[in-house]
Amino acid sequence: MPSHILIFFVIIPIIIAVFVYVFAGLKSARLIAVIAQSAFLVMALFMLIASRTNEITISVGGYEGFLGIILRADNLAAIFIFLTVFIFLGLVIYNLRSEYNHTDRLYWFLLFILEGTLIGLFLTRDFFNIFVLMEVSTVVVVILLMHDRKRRNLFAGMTFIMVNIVVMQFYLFGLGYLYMVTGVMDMEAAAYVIAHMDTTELALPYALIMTSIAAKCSLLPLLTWLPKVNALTGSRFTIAALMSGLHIKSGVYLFIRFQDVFGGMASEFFLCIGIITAIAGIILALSQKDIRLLLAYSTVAQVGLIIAGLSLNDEYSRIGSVYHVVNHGLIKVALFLGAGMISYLYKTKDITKIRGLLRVSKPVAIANILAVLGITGATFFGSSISKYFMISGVTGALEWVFIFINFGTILVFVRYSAIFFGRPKGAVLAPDWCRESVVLCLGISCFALGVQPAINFLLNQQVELSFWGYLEKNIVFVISVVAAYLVYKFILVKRDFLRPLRRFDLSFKTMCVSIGAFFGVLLVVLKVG
Amino acid sequence: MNLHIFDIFPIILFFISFFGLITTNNTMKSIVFIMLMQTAVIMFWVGVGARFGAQPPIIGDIAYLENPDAIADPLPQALMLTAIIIGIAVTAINITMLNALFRKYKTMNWQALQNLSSTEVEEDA
Amino acid sequence: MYIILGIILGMLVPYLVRVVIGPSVWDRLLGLNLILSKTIMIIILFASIMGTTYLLDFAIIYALSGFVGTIFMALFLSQRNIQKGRGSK
Amino acid sequence: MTQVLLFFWVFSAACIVFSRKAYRVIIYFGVFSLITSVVYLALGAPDVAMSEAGISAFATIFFIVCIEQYYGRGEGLKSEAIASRRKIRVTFMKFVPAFLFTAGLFLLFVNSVPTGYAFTELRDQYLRMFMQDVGGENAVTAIYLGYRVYDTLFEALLLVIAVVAVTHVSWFSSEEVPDGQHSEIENSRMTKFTMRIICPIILLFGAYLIMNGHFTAGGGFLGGLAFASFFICRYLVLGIYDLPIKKVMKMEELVFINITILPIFAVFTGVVYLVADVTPLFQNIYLVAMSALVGMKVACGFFILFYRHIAIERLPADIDKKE
Amino acid sequence: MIYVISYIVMGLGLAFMMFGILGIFKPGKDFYYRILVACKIDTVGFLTLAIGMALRHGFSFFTGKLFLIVIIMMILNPLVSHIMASQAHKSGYVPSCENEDDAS
Repeated sequence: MPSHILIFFVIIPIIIAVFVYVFAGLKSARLIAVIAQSAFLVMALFMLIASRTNEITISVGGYEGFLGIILRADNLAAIFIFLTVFIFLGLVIYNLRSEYNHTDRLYWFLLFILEGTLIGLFLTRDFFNIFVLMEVSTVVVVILLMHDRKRRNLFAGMTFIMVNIVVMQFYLFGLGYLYMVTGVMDMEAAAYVIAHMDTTELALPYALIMTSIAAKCSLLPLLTWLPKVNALTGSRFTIAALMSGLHIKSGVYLFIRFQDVFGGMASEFFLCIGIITAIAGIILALSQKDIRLLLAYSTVAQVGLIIAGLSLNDEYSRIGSVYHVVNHGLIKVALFLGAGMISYLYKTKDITKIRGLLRVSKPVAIANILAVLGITGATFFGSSISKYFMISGVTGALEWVFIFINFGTILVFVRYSAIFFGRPKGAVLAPDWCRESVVLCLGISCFALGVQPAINFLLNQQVELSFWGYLEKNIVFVISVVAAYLVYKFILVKRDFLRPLRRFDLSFKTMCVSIGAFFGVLLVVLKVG
Repeated sequence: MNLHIFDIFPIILFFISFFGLITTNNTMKSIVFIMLMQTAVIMFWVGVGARFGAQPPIIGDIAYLENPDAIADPLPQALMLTAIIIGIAVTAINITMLNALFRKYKTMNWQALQNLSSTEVEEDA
Repeated sequence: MYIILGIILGMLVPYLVRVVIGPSVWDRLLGLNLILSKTIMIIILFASIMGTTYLLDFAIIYALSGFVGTIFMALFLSQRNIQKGRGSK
Repeated sequence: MTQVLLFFWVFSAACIVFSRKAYRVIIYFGVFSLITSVVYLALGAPDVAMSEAGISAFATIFFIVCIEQYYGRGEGLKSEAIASRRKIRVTFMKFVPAFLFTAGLFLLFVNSVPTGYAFTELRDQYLRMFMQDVGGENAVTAIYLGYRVYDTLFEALLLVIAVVAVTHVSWFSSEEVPDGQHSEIENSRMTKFTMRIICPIILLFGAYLIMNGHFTAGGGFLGGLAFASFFICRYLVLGIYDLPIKKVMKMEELVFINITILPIFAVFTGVVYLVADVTPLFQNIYLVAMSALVGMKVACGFFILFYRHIAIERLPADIDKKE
Repeated sequence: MIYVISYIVMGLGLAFMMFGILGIFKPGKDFYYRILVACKIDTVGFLTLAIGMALRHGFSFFTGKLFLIVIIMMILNPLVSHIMASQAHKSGYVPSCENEDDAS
């Protein structure tokens, strides 16, 4: 039965995880990991192909109607799952040779469980199951962040988990109202009921649920948690790559799903929030010196851009945003893994002290350059196409806002790409071929996503690029690069006026206040508009 | 404003504990308040289930035969069983973290903890 | 039957008052203990009114877990200098 | 009656929020969880009420262990006359903005509460179908172990992860309690004697709950909690930390693998429903087996959580360095 | 007839508990006095109430379970009071004017 593949896709990683934790030694754990991840990749590919023609659906246990939990793999879910499996395969190979990497069985256990939960999150159509899976993934991520016993930062981890629990209570409360109003726990059924309902009835559940999802995406009021946990002293670059590349994308996925369920309520509000988040993320990224913080704030900015693109209520913008999720996931993983190698080679995380990467390691430098070109939206890269589609739905002044955000991204990465040039100072270690190849593969895949067949295959839609429009965008891109370089050379280098923002941080109480404020503002917007 | 009597008390408790969260300085109290918040939400769910009648959904008793419409909704109860276990598990993790933090810094004040741990981060960098 | 239930519910008020006003830890614990036994009585009355026997399982669970919790509180609160009312910081 | 209880409930919660001393929070929390579970009972949710009652003892123990750190471990108090007690001046001005903010949110919330209720269909469907679909007489257990066993799986997984997390996050690096550690709690002979009578009752009761869970309220989770509270009583009697945490953790994970595998063969592939046409006995066997597994799992998990909190979190600080 | 008797017995139990409430609020008395009164009277009140309930239900499964509860309560309730009083004594709690201002 082909539809049972959905259940096994979630459960098998978990069984493997527990099996590895209980029985396997370290070497066999690595072997099992590689074999299993390759098998998962084949399965995900199969699912991606199968879901092109029609959706795969199963009610767990074969119960009729909406009595049981329904799993469904449509094209969107299949894309996200493929991204997940691909990134996990990269991570596993990256960690394969562990001479200087303290991977133990606990690490593999948590990695597999996180994979299972994320796949479950993308497959499930049950509201409460989403709650359970989000809690599990939060706890797993917290343990992963504190994996290094000696250098872990307990305080930030505790703040992270507590804020997440508070946010999940909002979700559960909203779910209660949703269940009260619609009487079902299934997404499709709820969407059907909601389509025939008065929108004022739905303001409260929508506001409660969206507050929690916005916090999961680290939108405006809570934009510091992701960089904060990424820059924990004990956390690794692999975990940071997972957080930035994948874990935050689960929030974006839920955002798409819930906007579909509620029929796109309050999309103007999320457009504004997304744009402000993007600009704030760029400004904070420009002020950072730590390489992880810079990349993490850049992630916040890109997620803001994606949310803004999704809220445009335009078919092409939506396609572009979904495609940008894939692009950005791969690019960020490549960047973070590359940054991990760089910080290992140079023994520092300060971006102003890293110079001359091209002389130290050609593959890492090439992969990083590819990723940087990808994220800025250079010609022929996947990201340029996704941004092209995203902007194609915008007109007027809003278009200039999007171009400005892209200009900001370019500015951040012009600053970042200073690490490629110059001469390295001090002793530098030799890189590991295994990691080099992974980073290089990821960098090349960023490039490969810009090919027309890849787009059509992934999105299952025949998209067409108008030649002149694309050329126009590329001219804008070139102009932005030149302008960004000039701004960097003549303003940013001379005067460090963003320095006060470097230690910008929110305490737990402030985070709670901002959750409440976000909820209140969203509710007011819904009631007024 | 159209509130059922079972709704109003959980909502009040939810916001009382929210008030506690944004005012308290004690980390342990914050954990307790989060637990209160969870209990408020669970109570709300159970109240939603009992809107039309509060007979326990255990058939085989005489209750079902007398008045089948007065049986409480079993689905929220089953979901809330899960939510309760999640709550206690997460609370245990939080408390363990707090214990470890307290051993290290000898304080439970949010602000003091934040200052101490951020200075440690700077030393590390 | 309902009258007795109401009276016992009303009795919760003075015990709650005892818990709140103290004056010492032990008085509060005593109030907690009394509330626990009243709760068990409420459940038994409830079971009697509904005519079901499974509710009596609850009384057992409450008795066991509640009293274990109270014993723990008593043991731990006594041997520490909690009564001084000041923490180490 | 429910309204009166709900009022007490909110009152005791307000006591928690507005109490100024940390140890009072625990006592208020005990009152709060007691009243909570009675309200669940009054609202027709016996299973939830039972879990809350079972949970409250464990939550209390966690908080007590935490608060003991806070106040420091002193010797028993002599008759202390605290000479001068500084009157703490409550600065109400500090709380006014927070209060206004919360009150505003509350009013907004209350003003936009939806009015429609539309949930009886699913309830009726569950109540009509569950006896033939899953079996048993308790609809909640039927949903918990039948219709939504997929959720239960992840919940069990969360408990496994919580145990791993507590072990990993703790300040103490070793998993086992170091040898020669004893509790300093001295119990009178009367306590020990009585607890010895109570222990078998608890075990019997837990077994009863597990076996009977699909007919009345209770089930695997409650039985597991009862078994775990057996260990609390054992600790009260003996006062030594001699149980192997590591082995129990392994056992918990093995049980978890069984919990995942049993539904795969029974529910996900639909075997139960093929056989169910022949005899309902198979359904009952599945329910009891699943209850027993969940019970074992929960018992192991809560035993570890309790034991770590009571034994390891309370160790003196210099023990970790000796290792 | 048996119903009337059961109500009378249950009323007696309630009356006992009322006296208990009076006991714990009697002014000028300390903790040890309160726990003595409250524990004894509470147990007796519970016993009386249970007897009334048993009379009401006759010889049935309900009464059997009730008997089990009564046994557990008879064991546990005095035990808890004993532990509380002994721990209070052991911790050196002496009720006096200075200690009373713990309430605040």
